[in-house]
Amino acid sequence: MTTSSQAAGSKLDYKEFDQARRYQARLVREYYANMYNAIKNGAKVAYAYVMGNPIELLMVFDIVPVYPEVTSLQISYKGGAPELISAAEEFGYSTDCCGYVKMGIGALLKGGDTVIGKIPKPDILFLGYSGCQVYIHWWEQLKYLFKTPVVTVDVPYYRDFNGHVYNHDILYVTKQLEDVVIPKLEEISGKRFDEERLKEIVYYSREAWRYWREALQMGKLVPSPIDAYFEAIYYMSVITLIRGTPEAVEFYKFLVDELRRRYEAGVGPTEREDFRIVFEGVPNYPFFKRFWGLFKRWNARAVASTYPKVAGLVDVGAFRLNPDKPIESLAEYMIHAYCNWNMIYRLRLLERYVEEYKADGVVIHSIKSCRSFSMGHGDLREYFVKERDIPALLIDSDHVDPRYYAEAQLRNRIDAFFEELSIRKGVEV
Amino acid sequence: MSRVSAQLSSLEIFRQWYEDSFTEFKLVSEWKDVNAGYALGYFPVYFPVEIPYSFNALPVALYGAEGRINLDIAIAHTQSFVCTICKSVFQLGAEDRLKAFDVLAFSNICDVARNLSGIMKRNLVDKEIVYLHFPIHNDTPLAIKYLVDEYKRLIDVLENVTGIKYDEERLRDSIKQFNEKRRLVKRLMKIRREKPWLIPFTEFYVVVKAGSVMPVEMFNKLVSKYLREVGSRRVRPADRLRILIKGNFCEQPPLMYMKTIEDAGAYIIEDESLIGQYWIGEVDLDGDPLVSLAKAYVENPSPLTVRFHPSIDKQEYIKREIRDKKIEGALFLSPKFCEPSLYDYVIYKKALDDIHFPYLHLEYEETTSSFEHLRTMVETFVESIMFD
Amino acid sequence: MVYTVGIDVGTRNTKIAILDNGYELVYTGFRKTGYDFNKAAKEIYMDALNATGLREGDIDYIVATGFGRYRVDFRDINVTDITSAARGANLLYPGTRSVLDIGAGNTRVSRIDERGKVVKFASTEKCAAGGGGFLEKIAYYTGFRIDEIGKVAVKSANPVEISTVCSVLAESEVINLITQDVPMEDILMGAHLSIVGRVITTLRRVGLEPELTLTGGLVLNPAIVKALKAKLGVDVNASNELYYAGAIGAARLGYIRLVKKGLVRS
Amino acid sequence: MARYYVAGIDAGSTYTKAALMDDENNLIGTAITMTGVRINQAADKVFEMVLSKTGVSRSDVKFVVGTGYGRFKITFGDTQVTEISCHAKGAHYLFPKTRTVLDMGGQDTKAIRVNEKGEVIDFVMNDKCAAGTGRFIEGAAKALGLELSQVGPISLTSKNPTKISSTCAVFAESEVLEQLAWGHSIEDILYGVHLSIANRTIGLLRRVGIVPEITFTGGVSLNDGMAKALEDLLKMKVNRSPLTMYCGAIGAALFANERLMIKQKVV
Repeated sequence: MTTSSQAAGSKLDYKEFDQARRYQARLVREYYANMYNAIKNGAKVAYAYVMGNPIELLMVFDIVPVYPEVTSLQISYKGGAPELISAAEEFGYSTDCCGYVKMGIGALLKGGDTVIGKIPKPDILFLGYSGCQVYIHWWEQLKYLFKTPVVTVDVPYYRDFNGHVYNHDILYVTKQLEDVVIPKLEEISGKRFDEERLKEIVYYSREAWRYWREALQMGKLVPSPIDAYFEAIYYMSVITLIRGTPEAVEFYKFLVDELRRRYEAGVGPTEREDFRIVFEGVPNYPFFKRFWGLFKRWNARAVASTYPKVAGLVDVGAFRLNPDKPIESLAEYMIHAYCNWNMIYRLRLLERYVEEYKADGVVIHSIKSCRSFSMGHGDLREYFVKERDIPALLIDSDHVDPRYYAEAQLRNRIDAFFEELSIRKGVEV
Repeated sequence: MSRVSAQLSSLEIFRQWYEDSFTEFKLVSEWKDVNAGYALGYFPVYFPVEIPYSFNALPVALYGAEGRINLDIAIAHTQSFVCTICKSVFQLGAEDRLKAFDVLAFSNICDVARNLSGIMKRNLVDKEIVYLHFPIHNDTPLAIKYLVDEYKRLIDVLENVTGIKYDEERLRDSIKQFNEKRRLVKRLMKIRREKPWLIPFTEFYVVVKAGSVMPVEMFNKLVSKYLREVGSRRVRPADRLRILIKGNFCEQPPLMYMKTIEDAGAYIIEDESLIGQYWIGEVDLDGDPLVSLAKAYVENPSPLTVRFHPSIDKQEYIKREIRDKKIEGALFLSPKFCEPSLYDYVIYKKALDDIHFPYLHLEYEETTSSFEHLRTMVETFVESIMFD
Repeated sequence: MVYTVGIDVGTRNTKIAILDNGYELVYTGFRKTGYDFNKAAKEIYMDALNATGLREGDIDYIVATGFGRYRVDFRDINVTDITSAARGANLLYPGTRSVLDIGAGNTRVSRIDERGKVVKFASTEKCAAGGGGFLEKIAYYTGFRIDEIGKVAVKSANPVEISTVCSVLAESEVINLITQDVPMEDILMGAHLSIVGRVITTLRRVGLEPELTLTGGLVLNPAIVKALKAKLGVDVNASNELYYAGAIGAARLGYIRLVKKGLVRS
Repeated sequence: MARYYVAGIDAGSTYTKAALMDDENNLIGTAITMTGVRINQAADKVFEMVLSKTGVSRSDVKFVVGTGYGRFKITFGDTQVTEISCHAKGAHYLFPKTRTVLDMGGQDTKAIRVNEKGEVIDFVMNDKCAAGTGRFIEGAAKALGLELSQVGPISLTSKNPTKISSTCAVFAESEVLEQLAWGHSIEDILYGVHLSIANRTIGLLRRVGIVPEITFTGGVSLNDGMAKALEDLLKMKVNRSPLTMYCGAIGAALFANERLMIKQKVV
């Protein structure tokens, strides 16, 4: 507990150790500026998903990827979700449809006007399907609404309960990229495929993934210098938006360095580290800071979590990008997005986190919008509590729709969970 | 069994299998005993039933329990925003009511069903569970090759479970039987299209649902008999609205729900409730039967909500259906929380708005026990179209 | 003189209307339904005859509508309350093109033509249901009578936002607001706005066209009317008579039937 | 004679309850009042009520713990504990062999697993969907024109309970009226309602594991129909007593004594 007493420094001190978040924000701003610039100069816009997408390929053709999931979460973080959701619901989408889908479509129905600026219209819909069936329906809606062509990559579910990735899966994805996707992208962009450029981009991607993994694994330190959920959600934007660039590599090097400095100075994202938790599930964006606050007041740090790895399960070595075999290694990467794993494998992963990161308990946040993430959460909870005697809490709200966030209800459950953990751990609160 | 069957009308036998298909599966076990066979239960919507059948494994669709059992264990495992068919199939497994099945099969129809495969595996550790990935990239030949590889994986599982070696000829025979079955179901559908008063929807439903569980030869024989019976019926046609129903392809509305719709003044000319039983159509008997089965899926020109096909136009399709089948109104029935159904609704609805065609959207659950709201909505719908 | 009767057997109250010649309102009345629908219909029918001095033989046609329409054993025909409310709204406000009926649970919205025929209609989604029933609960928690809350709510200058979709959870939210000492009128107006927020989605789904007429149990609630105006930016027809829109419309449809059958000349 | 007293106040959505205890964890008295719109006033009132009932003076009460949804509003309280921890402790106090607690109140349903010391080892609460909560029973009572207190006893006379599967509280009234229209008797409908709520509740209990003894607490524990439905479906007895609705307050008082002990040790 010596480190925690050192940590009781003033707030100002911590700011010095919280530079990566600002750095990240700057990179995101630059990403948008570059995006708008490129569009102005005639670049084609591809709508793409975060999970398991080979954006490296789009970059080769100078096609600009826009991520409606990312714009939706940013809009809802800034309070702009309700009007877009209403627009989509009035158009005919049910309350039971995914909030991301409704926001994305709502934004287009409103001509792209949102609280974070104008969302560009897509020239193509890049369906690098991984882990989420709703993705398919989302692009299909846009295809009918705006007659936008879809470029499809079919990524099979990681479905074997014994951990095999079937050879025909990798072959199928690789062949699609080589035989169908690349020619289509050549046609759309009017550019020839340049394999050397792809190799270079994949190289930078690999390096970015490597340092990002190192940062995430620092959650194993006691106390953890990182909140591997709430903070990691900020940091993950770089791997999502601009991997494959030297800037991304620089950022993650900086992050690793900052975390190391935090550890040495004994500071961290909460005043002390009373509880170490593993976090599963999608965050709540409209009330992100308040939601985080419900954990902060108990001095709880997430030491590991799954959500920041939706773009790729980097930290457990599920995939390795290889500049020498760029397409095949991208195909493997695409299969290993978190939600593309079957429930047995997701459970094993969480179990591994609890052990390797010495966690006291598991917090599972379910959201109605994303059944891909949330279906099975009851079993995850049951497994930890009944078979492993590890306290686990299941709570629910939504990632973008503020109508499903009930703070008093959440606080009651979270407080009771930490009361339970306090007794177990003998922590005086 | 055949002795008993002789004394019963074909409809009574359908009823027996229908009743058996929710929670009991006693007839499935009996069939296994008599035929030294196996059984494969599959989650809707579509499954290549021909393959297990060629391994002497009875393919049975698991369409949920229609509110016939308590869902307490399922409620303990799934959140309230999970659809009811997932809950009831889980509950059947948790209560050990699926013990007749040697293999359970799932596929990528939606995120909930997909994750259910793993949840079933965790809770029924010893059960053989197979998950098939049906391709979505259906406008390339790669998809056919891929699906054949998936079918080969299914064959590996079946060879393991049954100890029977895969035999191309037997698969071809199986396809022949199921082709016949689908032809017969389509004949029933044709009668409903031309003279819907001859077969009430609820009866049609019982017959086809029975066909999703009973051995195919038996079904084919009985339907032929049943068709003769129907042909001799004298029923006065009623003045009712010809409607098309979409959205109920997986979780099934209770029979009373569909009856209420017809009673409120409609004839259900076409619906999707058991679409998986006939959607694949006629499978080619020439060449490699696995390739034929895969092709029938990948190249099938009629839309299926749970299959993404980049080059099929659902909007043109529904407009054509309305024209060709003289439909007067469309009902969209979405199972509560069923995202695929809710998304397709918007695509179809937009097409109907463009041609000013009347439609109504309603929600249901397989456990729905109140029908007054439904009756009011459908009656109003009928009143608004029929009367001035 | 042609007398047609409309009886609207709702889950809470049974309403009656008598029309003369299909347009002149002779009588309206209501009473509690209870759980014998036919009895409630009979009793209110007798009340109406007594009050107007009409005899059973004077009545030319009886149309039943509402939840208990099939139970009225002395009806000539029955129609649904959506069909009848549309006709009623049309008779009282001929410019009506959209009808909104906020019920205890379900809310129904229809778009109608110039004759009062329903063109398109929908009800709120299951998870977004709960109008009148929700307000009753809110009245209970805030300690007001149900007929007071609308009057208190309209005084609010800063209504709170109650965004929950499910009205049962919205109740919890209201309870929490009470613990935070938020002024009552702001909570109450927030509650009304939340109902209207849920309803508007459905209104827009059927394509809102003015004039908008409110029917059913909440026509006399000024806060609902204010909230509708605020959120939609259009005027709302709301008056005491519209409480009887279903019964009036049913009586009107009875008259139309008689004309169709050639029993009266229009 | 006790050296001092402690109190627990449970501010629930409908009722506020108080429990007074001496320094040796003997329950001295309880009191209950409507919560109404001013929670601090209700808490104050119920505290005064229990004091005057027991003749204990306010200054002899050394520690007050608040619980319930309004716990942060209890201005004279020394600290707050969630009602989950309090119900667990209270149930264990009343029935020491309790291993599972079911608390059905106005806003939430909770299933809690406790150890032999009455500490929470696991708990779950209903999720966002309010289907299957006690609220459905209120709606059913309303549809039938009955007082809430009549519902349980009437349902006990049912011979052939009606099957009711939709338990969304918003539609309770129309659901019940429709069953009535189908010709089912009131007692059969009511028991059907209790069974279907019990069924969903058992789903919640299963998440923590159903380990006897089960203690049924909260406002709905007073409903005999609900208790019977639970016992019928669980095929085991559930503990209840006139004090189970005070479980939260009793648990809070026990926490007060515990806190006081720790504080004294520190001093």
